[in-house]
Formats: sequence, structure tokens, C-alpha cells
Amino acid sequence: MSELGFSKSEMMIAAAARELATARVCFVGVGLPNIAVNLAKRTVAPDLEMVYEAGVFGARPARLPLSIGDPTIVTGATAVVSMFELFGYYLQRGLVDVGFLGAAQIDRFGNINTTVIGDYERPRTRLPGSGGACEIAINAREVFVIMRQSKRSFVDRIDFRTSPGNLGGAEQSEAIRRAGGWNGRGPSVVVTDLGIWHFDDTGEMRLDSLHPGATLEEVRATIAWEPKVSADLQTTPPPTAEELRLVREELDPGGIYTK
Amino acid sequence: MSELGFSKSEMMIAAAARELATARVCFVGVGLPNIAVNLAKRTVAPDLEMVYEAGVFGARPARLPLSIGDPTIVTGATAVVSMFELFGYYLQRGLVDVGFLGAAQIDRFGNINTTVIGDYERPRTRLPGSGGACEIAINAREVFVIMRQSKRSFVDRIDFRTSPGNLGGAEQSEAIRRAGGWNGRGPSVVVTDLGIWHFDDTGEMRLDSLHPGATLEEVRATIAWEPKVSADLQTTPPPTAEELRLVREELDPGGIYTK
Amino acid sequence: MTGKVTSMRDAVAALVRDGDTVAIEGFTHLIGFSAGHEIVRQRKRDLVLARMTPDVIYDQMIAGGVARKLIFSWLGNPGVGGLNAIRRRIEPASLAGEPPLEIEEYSHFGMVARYTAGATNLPFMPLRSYFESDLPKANPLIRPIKSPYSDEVLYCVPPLNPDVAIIHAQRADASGDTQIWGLLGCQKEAAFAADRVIVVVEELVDESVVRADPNRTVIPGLIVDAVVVEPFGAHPSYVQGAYDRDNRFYLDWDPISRDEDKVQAWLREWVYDLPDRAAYVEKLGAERIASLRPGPAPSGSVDYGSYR
Amino acid sequence: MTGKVTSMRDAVAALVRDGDTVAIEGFTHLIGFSAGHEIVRQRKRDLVLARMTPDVIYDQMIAGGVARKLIFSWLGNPGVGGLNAIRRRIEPASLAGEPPLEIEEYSHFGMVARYTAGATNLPFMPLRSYFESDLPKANPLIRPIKSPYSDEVLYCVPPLNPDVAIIHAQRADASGDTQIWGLLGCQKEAAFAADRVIVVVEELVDESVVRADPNRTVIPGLIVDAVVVEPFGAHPSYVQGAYDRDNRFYLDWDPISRDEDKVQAWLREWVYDLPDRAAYVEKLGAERIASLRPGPAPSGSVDYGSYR
Repeated sequence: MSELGFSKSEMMIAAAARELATARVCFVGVGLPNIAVNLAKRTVAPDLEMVYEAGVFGARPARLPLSIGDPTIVTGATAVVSMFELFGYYLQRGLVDVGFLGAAQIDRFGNINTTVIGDYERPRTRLPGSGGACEIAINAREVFVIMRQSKRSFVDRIDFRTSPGNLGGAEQSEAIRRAGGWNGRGPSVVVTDLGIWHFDDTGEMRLDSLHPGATLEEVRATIAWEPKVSADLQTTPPPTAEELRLVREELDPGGIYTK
Repeated sequence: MSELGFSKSEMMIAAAARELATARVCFVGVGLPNIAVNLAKRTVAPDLEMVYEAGVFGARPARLPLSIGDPTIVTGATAVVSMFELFGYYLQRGLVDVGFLGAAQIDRFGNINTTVIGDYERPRTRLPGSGGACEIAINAREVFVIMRQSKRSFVDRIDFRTSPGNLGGAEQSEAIRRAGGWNGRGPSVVVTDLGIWHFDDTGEMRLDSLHPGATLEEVRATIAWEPKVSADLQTTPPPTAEELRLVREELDPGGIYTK
Repeated sequence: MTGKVTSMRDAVAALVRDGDTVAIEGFTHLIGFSAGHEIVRQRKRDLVLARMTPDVIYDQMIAGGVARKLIFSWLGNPGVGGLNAIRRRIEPASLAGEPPLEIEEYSHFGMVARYTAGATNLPFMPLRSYFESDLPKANPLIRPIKSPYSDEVLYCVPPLNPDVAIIHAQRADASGDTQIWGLLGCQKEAAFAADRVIVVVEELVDESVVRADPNRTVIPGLIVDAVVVEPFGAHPSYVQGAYDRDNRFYLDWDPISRDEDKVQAWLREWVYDLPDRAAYVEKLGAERIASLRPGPAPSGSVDYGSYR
Repeated sequence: MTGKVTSMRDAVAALVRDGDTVAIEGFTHLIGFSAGHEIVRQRKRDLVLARMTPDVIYDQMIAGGVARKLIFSWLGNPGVGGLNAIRRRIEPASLAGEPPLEIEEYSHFGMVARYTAGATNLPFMPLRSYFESDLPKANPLIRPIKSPYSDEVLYCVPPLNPDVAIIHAQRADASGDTQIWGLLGCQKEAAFAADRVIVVVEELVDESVVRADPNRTVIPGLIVDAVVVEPFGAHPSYVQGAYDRDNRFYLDWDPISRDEDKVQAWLREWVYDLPDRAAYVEKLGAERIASLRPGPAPSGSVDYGSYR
């Protein structure tokens, strides 16, 4: 907890949740996306339909799901289907507006690695792998990313491209996505513990908002390239009392995500 | 009704049912196959699992199903599934022992037409078409056919090959089925109103049993080619009292199939 | 609890357009007769009608002049005989100079695979059928495809994405979250494949009923444009647990359908001259309807557990 | 009511053979821990373990030395962190000269598509994934395929047909007719794809219970070789309506799994030194088990109708 009365993680989760204000159908990834989307559902987006890759459409979890396959996402849901149908009829059919992902490494164009650090055959660190991320990145209409910044995570070149972002830039990405008939337009926002990044016309991420207490020096110190910063850089409004109450009392009372 | 105390259709249905004595899983076609398989289930094959293309495995109809999608095949069944699963997971996976089909035209090698009489583009008579017959003929381990004999149905050359039988003969059929990875070995029996035909080593049908009251002259008069007749031609045992009771009182009290 | 609930008249007027590809699915079970009749009543034209088993409803619709083309896999009056009004539009001997109904023909699994490709946004779906059959010659959209893992060649079919799918069901809530039990046919696939979806139900229920058993949901409201509440809308077909197939109707249709004048008279009496399904049900009579009620056979309840 | 009912010991001894490809499926829900432990206890060897999310059960099995290869799509302790015993068999820095665990990696939809191809007896299944990803480079079994209807190229995966699939479920009858509610994962596909199937259930029921609700049946006895009745056999994962995920166990596993000695000590205490699941449940204690019981949330009953 900082002097501001909220932690960096709490700010990150609140900022990520607010980005979902206009989304209708969101595919919820494991970890931080899970808590951010559940916060959005309780605040800015009460009509948000949550899709869990485990096979749930229209979840209404009575508690924060402990994993993306928690029984609380089933009880009271609109529909429970096989994973073939979830990935085929919902995601691949183009019914998902936002895919919300975490990442171990990301590059300036929003390409994501969740597979290995180091060489694939002889990895320094073996990460979980794709799960549904690869097809979410391709088939969700847009992709939101939530992750903490560090020189090890915001890298010049990711060690393995698990899930495509804007590839080598917007022009190439748009051409390939159009030619290949992808549903997805690619990543549109990255929310970190320091700020909010959107993607500019070249397909590169640009810092549009800095969280209260964070500095541009901190941003530059936790990113491997010289970042683009908006000429009209905003300060993210701090978490509201209600957002903090929901995170602390309902969604993460154990402080697993917000420590 | 003949002097024998039973009709030709009753004899045909009883003879067809008996052929199922050793079958375990049978895919039930519309029409005559439906009543024959239901009779088998009540007599020689109480453990027979009936598969209906409408999406039912393990049907236990309390009455003769009026169609192959009757609600009585659902109530009390083992499993009801989508038609994608029925055709994919059951039939195409190779779980069906016997596919039981009817036909409008058949040739000496058991190739079947249920599509058109005449030219496809300008048909003299438009028939129902394949339904599931094409994939049943290919994927059921073996195929039983039940149909009445006539010069118009037992033809030298079928007008349209809806469902493959032994193609141009056993040698060709075995080669093509093996090379193509078909589940099915092809047709093994044709039960008619006059007798029971099996397929010999050349893949051509051979009359192995003549129903009581039927004559070889009648057989030759209702078939467009010179038929093979077994050197050891049998006489089909007449319908038992129990078979007749089941058909007349339980399965077809209206006489729709047995008139 | 209004949500997407509307009348059949408004749903068909707003969502079915001349020239559309329309799929009324339901394999022997839950056939959308009331929707089909409304399409005839509104004199829609040039439709491409898709359906695995055209059944009596498409015989009536095609007699009503709404269609220019039929996509199907089995053309019959199940358990009775042929579909004579459709046959008159196909067999040259009975065409009398009129252009024939265009047909595009598959096997059952081919039709199911087409809807599945449509529902999953795939450009093709492979299947083990059509080997050594004349069907690929009759329909060049059935094409061979080679496996990338061996020399094996099988067949495939292209996606079928109807402009409108119309699905009859036991129940839905006002958002269109729809549940079906009994035969499922290819309704889920057809609905997900379609651009617009009309759900017609026997019963409108609160969303709590649907959410109490989410595994029973076949179609989510997400893809549903209109919910029409029309009890007995599937007559003369049936609704598992609600009413039986009216076999007498299917038998009676056979002689009617053999005579074009009788068909048109039937359409006048039962479709054009009636305002809606409620009037049809009233005309059918309480006695006939009562004769179709099955006895009870409850599924029993399972426990999903409350996790707070 | 004996039928296919047998003990876990006999089922695993008879149906799981050294060198087999074994799929214990269940996506976060209904994970077959008791079956996995029995495979460790019987010291099976050289297995190819397939599972979308290897989870703690495969961390334990691989620590138990049963596997030579892993086929998967997401390798983690969900909501907690990594699977450390497996990582020690993959990361060169911790291998200490031993041969690494062979891996074959997909995305989730890729694994689902592999089982679906296996269940439908197709030589490949196309999907819209892997575009511009490094996964096809890492796994040459993920291959491009061109549509026969356009110039479009997508990817496909080959079928996965396990020698044995092991499925945990709420209930089955003695013939193996099995029902599941809640998350269905890819269990149906894995079971139909497999040559042999072991079903492990919380409750053995009369066939009349299954047949009262045939739409709820996920796996028919037709493809089931053995039915094992082991309440709490999915602990520490959960069974919808019966018990909750034991999250404490997943958290506790993390520090244990970071230390090979602690892992082996855990396996001795909870697997090798116990005869069966009943002993495990007893050792776990009534209090812990009671703490995992959810409140009630009944599905309600629907009517299938009696048609005679």
C-alpha cells in the first residue's frame, strides 16, 4: 500500500475494469484479467457478458472465481457448453468483443509471449504456454492486456510469439489480418501498474495515462525500448472508494492479486 | 393375407428381424427397417442398442415409433445428442455394427438408389434422397437392406448411386474401402418379400432362402437380372405366433407397414 | 419481462426479407410450422429454403410460392410418403412450363456439417461420406480434400450461413436464452450459423428458470433477435413433453398434397384466412389438442451447488 | 447391478498399460486425481500423458516417474503459479543429466480439436488459430491447410486417440452410462476418441435415473470399459454440486512442488503408503471435507412425456 491509500495493483485493476465500460461480451483470461473483468461487471459494465474458456457464457459468479473454472461461474450462468462449442461457436464465430489477456512478455506492437523465457527447446523458464490465448488474440474483436511493467516483461524482442498482436506494425498486421479473414483487429489497450497504453496509427503502444504516483522515469526504467508518450498525457483517476471496497472485501479479500 | 396365415410383408419383417440376432448396435432407417429392428429388439435381440439418426442412442420405444424422430424414442433412452455427434461420434467413429436401410432401387452388387428415377436433372420420379443412407452405407460395419422385389426395384443398373454397396464387385469394393479407410465392409443381407439374399465371394447377391409360398419363378419375375441361387436353398421358417402377435398388436396395429 | 418478445407477425415482417436464405430447423421434433405459415401469409418471395428434412411445412411453403430454391438432405413426409407439392416443382412432367424449383442436395451428415462449418466460421468441414456416391456429381459443392498428414482423401462441404434461422423450443426467457430437451437436431448449429435468429417457444419463463440449469441452454440470447411465444406453434409436429406428433395430420396431408387445388384451398383455410397461430389452434379444437397430450415423465432435478 | 463396476486398482491394472497414451481430462472440474494416484501407486511407466491443463495431478504423476512425454496446452497450477515438478523435467538447468520430458504443445482449441478429430474419426480438424504464432514452428504437427472453396489457408491439427481416457463424473449406472453437469470440458470428445474408457463416479445410480434425463448423458456405456465408484475421487479439484475446489491444497502444493524431496515425501504419505481413495479421504478428515460442501442449487425438473 502506498501513501496514496491504494496499491499499484489496485490502481491497475480499477483502470483495467474501466476500459470495459462499453464492452458487451468479454472472454476472461486467468489471473489478473479475471479480477479486472469481475470488477467491471460490478461497476461500469453491469450488462457485460462474461465468457470463460472452460465453457461458460453469461457467468454470474457469486464470489471471485478462484480459477477460470470455478464452480461459482457455472451456478446461475446463462449457458454451459463443451469447450469445442465455446471456442468454435462463440470465439471463432466472432461473438466475442474483447479478449482480456495477461502476458509474461510483450513487445511494442503488442505481440505476446506466455510460452518460454529463452530458447524453446532449452528454455531458461518454462511458462504455462498458450492456453486459449493464441486463438483469443486472433478471434476476439479486440484484445486488452493487463500486466505489470518491468524490463523483463516489456521487451524489445519477445522470446516466443505465443499470440499475435500488431505483428511488425499496423500496416503489416492489418494486411495479414484482412487477407487471413481474422475476426480480430488486434490489441487496443495495455493496462499496467504504472499507466494505460493504447496503440497508435503505427500499431505501437503509446502511454496515454499515468497512474497517480507513477512517473515517466519509472515508466522508462521498466521498459526495454524508448516509449511513445502521448502529447496529451493524462493522469488516471484514482480508484474510487467503491472500487476499493469491492476489490478488498468481495473480489480479493485474501489479497492474492492485489498484494 | 395369404392362405398361409401371414402376409408377405409380415414374413419379410420377421425374416429381417431374425438377421439381427447377433448384432449389438443398429442404426435404424426410416420405414420398414424401423419395424423390423423394433421386432428384433422384442424377440431375438433384447440387448440390441438402437441408434436413430435423429440423435438417439439406446432407444427404448414404448410404442412403434411413428417416424424415426418420434418422441417415444427419446423418453427412457440412454442418450440424446446433437446430430453432429450422432453422425460423428457414433457412426463415423465406427461404433455402429449394422446400418439397416430401405431402398427404391438396388443392383446385383447391393448399390442403392433412393434419389431419383430417371435423369437427376430431369427426373421421372423424385425420391427422398440420401438422408443418412450415404454415410451409413460407408460407415456402418455392415449393411442390411429390406425392400420388396420388383423389376422396377431390382434393376440391372440403378439410375443414381445414392449409397455405395459392393460397387462393381467384391474385389473392387474391398480395395476401395480399404484404401479409403472406410469403416464399413458393405452390404451383407437383403431381405425381401420373397426371400433372403446374402452376398457371395464375388460381391453379388445370392438367394439363400425362399419364404414359404414364394417360388423361384416369382423371384425371377421380380428381378431384372438372372439371379444367383444357392445350391443349398433353404425355406425361411414362417413367422412364429409371437412374431405375428407383436407385429399385429404392438408394432403395426394400423397395418401401415404390413398391409 | 418484455425484452425481445414480439409477435410472429412483427418478427417475420422485420427479420425475414425477400430473397433471404431461411432455415427452419428441427428434425421431426419442434418444427416451426407457425413461423412457416406466417411467411406464407406475408407472401415473402424468392426465399432460399434450407432444411435437412423439408417435411410438410416446406411442402406448404413452396406451394405458397415463397421459395426459389431448396437446400436439403431428405425430401419426404416421414412415415407417409413423398412431398407432392415440392415434387410438382421438380419433376419436369408436372412443371407445365414453369421454371423448376432449384435444388441443392446433400446427405444428412453433409447438411449438419454445413451448419457446423457455418457456426464455427470455418470455410469447409471434412467428413467421411460421399465416397463412390453420385452425390458429388449432382452437387459440385461437395468436394474432395486431402489430409495434410497422409495421402488420404475425403470429402468436405462448405459452410451454410442462413440469413435467418427460425427455431421452435420448449422455453426461453425474454432475452432469448433458450432451452430444449428431447431431439436437438442441428438447431444449435443452424442458429449460431445464422445472421438473424427467431426463437418461437411454447412457454416464456423467467431467466431464473434458465439459469437454474445452464447445461440445458441450447441457444443464448446473445444471438437471438426475437422471441415469439406461440403454444402449439409446432403442430402437427411435436414438442417433447408437451404434445405428440399429430400423425393424422401427416396422413391427411398426403391426398391433399397430390392435388394443387386442394393444397391452395388448404392454405386459404388454414393460413391466409387466419390471422395468427392462436386462431389456428382454436380452429383445430380443444379435443384434438387434448388427444395429443402425453403422460408425465419427469427428468428429476440435479444439484449445481451454491458457491459463495 | 454389478455390470462394469470394479475397483480402481483392478481398472487401472487391467486397462492402463506401460507405454500407453493416457488422457485424464476434466477442465478444472472433475479432475481424476484418484485415478492418477492409482497409476503412480502401480508404478506404470513410459506413459504419454495427454491433458489440456496438466494441473497438479500431472505434476504429481510426472514426479512419480510414470511418464516419458506430455501433450498439453496450458501448463500451470491455476490461480497459483507453475507446475514445478514438471518444469524440473523440462528446463535444462534442473535436469541434472536426466533425459528431459518430451513435450508436444498446442493451444486449448488445438487440443480440443485434436480430441474432436479423434472422436469423429477424421484425419485432421481445421481451425482458425496459430496464424503468425510461433507454435507451428515449435510443433510441426500443426499444419497449414487450404480451403477447397477459396485461396484461404488455415491451420489444422491431427486426431488424438488415447489408448485410455479416464473421466470423473457425478454419476453413472452399472453399464457406464454417464452423466455430467457443470463444466463439460472436452471429456466427451476424449472418451469417444479413446480405445478404452474408465469412468470414475461420485455415485452409482440405477439406469432409470440416467434414462429419466437422456439429454444429460455425456458418455454412453457402449464405449465404457470400467466403472469405478469413488466419492471425493476428484479432490482437490471439485465436483459441481457435490464439493468445492480445495484451494488450500493448490496453494500448499506450490512450496512442496519446489522441492523434489518434499514431493517424494508427499507421494509416499498420500499415495504409496495408502491402499486406495477411501484411505485418502479418511486421512483428509471429515472436517476438511465438510468445509467443501456447497449449499443447494437445484436445476429443477423438466417433463419428457410418456408416449405409449
